[in-house]
Amino acid sequence: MEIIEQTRIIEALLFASDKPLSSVALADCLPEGAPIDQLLNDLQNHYQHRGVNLIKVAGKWMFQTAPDLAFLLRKEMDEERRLSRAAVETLTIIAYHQPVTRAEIEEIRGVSLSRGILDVLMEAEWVRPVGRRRTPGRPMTYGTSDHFLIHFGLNSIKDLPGLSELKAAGFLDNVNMSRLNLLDDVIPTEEQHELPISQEK
Amino acid sequence: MEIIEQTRIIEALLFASDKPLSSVALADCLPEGAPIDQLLNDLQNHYQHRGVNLIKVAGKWMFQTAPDLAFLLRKEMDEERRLSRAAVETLTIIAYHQPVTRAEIEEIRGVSLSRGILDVLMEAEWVRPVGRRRTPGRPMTYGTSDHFLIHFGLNSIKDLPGLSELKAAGFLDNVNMSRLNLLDDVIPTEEQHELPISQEK
Amino acid sequence: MTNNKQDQYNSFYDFSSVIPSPHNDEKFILDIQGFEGPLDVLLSLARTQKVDLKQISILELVQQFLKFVEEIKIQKLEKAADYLVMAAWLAYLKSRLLLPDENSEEELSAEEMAARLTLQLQRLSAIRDSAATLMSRNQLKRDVFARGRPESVIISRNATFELSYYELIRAYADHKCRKSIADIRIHKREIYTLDQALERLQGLIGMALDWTDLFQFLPDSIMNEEMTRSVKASMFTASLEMARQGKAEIIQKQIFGPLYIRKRDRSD
Repeated sequence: MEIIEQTRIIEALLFASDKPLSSVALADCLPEGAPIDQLLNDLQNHYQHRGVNLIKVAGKWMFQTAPDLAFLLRKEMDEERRLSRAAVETLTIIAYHQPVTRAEIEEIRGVSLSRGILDVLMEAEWVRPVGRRRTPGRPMTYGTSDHFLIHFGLNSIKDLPGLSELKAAGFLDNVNMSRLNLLDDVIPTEEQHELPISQEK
Repeated sequence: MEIIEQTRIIEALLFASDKPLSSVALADCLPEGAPIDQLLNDLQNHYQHRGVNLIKVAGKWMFQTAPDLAFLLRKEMDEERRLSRAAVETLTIIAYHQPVTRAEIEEIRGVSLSRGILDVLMEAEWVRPVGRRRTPGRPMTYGTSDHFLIHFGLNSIKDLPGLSELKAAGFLDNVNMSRLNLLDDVIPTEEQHELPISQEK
Repeated sequence: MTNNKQDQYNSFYDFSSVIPSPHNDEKFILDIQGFEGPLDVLLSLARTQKVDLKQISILELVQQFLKFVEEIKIQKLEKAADYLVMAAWLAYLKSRLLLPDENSEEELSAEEMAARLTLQLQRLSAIRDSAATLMSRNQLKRDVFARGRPESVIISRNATFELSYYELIRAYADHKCRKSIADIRIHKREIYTLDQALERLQGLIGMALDWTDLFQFLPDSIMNEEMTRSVKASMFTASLEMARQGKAEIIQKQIFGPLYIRKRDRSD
């Protein structure tokens, strides 16, 4: 095997590895007698002035972003936040039942909506207030935003699957369908936007 | 900022990420007016024969180990990740025929789509609903996602192998046009989709 | 119906031919478990003709399929149904192919039907080939690999929250599942509300001249036992409420005795 080929192998192994690799471990993937240290040094030189450097830590080798470009990397890893289960459920209820009031969300979920859930969903720009219900107290109603449609690649809210489609796709396998009222299975429509959903009460 | 410096930044960003990045997103990290496409092409050329290649998938850029080294790096898929033949076929039909309805998938395969197949493909995030057909019953249609393109190293659906041959042979024509109606007395129309449950029971 | 067809018809529904018998044991029995439906069987039979799918003999294919259906060991009737329906259709196609064309306007000609079957088999075959090609591509995390130690980059501006479409839909489905389990129905109880009682009592008390037994004021049309209790409770509460507001006086002369009520004017 040529030197070039051996270098390529080391390069690929180091790139794909989720931890630093020792030269011994690398040598295991090469033909016996390969000049592993020489190869690693050459590779290190090759990457010396590039955006990524080959470095040796605790006797093992790894690729790392060049120190002077570290500003490109995010300091905190927790930027990509995950939503709580309650938040995801609330989001789906808003998506399917919009426009919906806080009280209605609580009634559908059967638990009270803890503070902050709507805030998080609005912070994510997936949920927005869409108006006020013409009922006593004029409660605020919520709906999904364009951002929501874009994030989930939907053309319109109508594209969300209905109950029977969820069933057909295997999502509701453990459910006795007779208990789900399929007559209630209104595929979400945009028309619902204009209607006060007082009939749900 | 010099070209070399700009190249280093792109290199660092792409190298650090395990997901493809769009040229627009990369350009955001460079001074305005940076020749981003030129830089990406140069970088792609630089890595062309190395152990790691810069490739374009789903319209975005990403570093990946060179395909010819697969023999060294190959890992067996976990048992749970391995798709059944039915799932592979369904995935293929969705990829080549998209947007395609459930009824059309069944028509092509000649068997009803057993439960859980779409579920599995959607869980892998390879398949997703893409909208509704404007026919009676407004059935859901399915298509592939960016994840699918990334997983199979495709820049776009147009790059699917053999797509033009299948098209030339007429195999990708409207499924209903060649409907054989072999197994049903009533011509299955998409209306059936409205209540897939009733027909499955 | 030709004799031949009659024979086939019989063999479809004569289950003695599919239940294993000593004769059958020596035969190689095909297992339909390995196949995904009749079309799958037809395709694999067509391939045994070892010619281009465009040149397969439909007639021969039909023959093979009918033979296959006769030979298979059918364990589950519902699984067999598809095969039997297909067999019936193919037998029909075969008879049409053999008989002179009747020139029926409504139906497709036999040749047209055969051509369509061929096309459908070719299409399935093409999809199978494509599936194989697709799966043999270098797949991420199997053949080619992304950076193993990704470092988080600043980009990704608009995706601060990670939530996939699948997770979204899954959440709604889970919600529905839980709802369907926790779906307890409690019959709505008919009640006589306090408001109703107050209204009634205020109206009637003005008409009574002297102390009157509260229960004289109960509505006449009480439907049932449960409602009676509700009415009594509400009327009693209403009387207390009126007394509290100074609109009525109540007196009870003995324990468990009748409650007497009369109107009280503020001017008193």
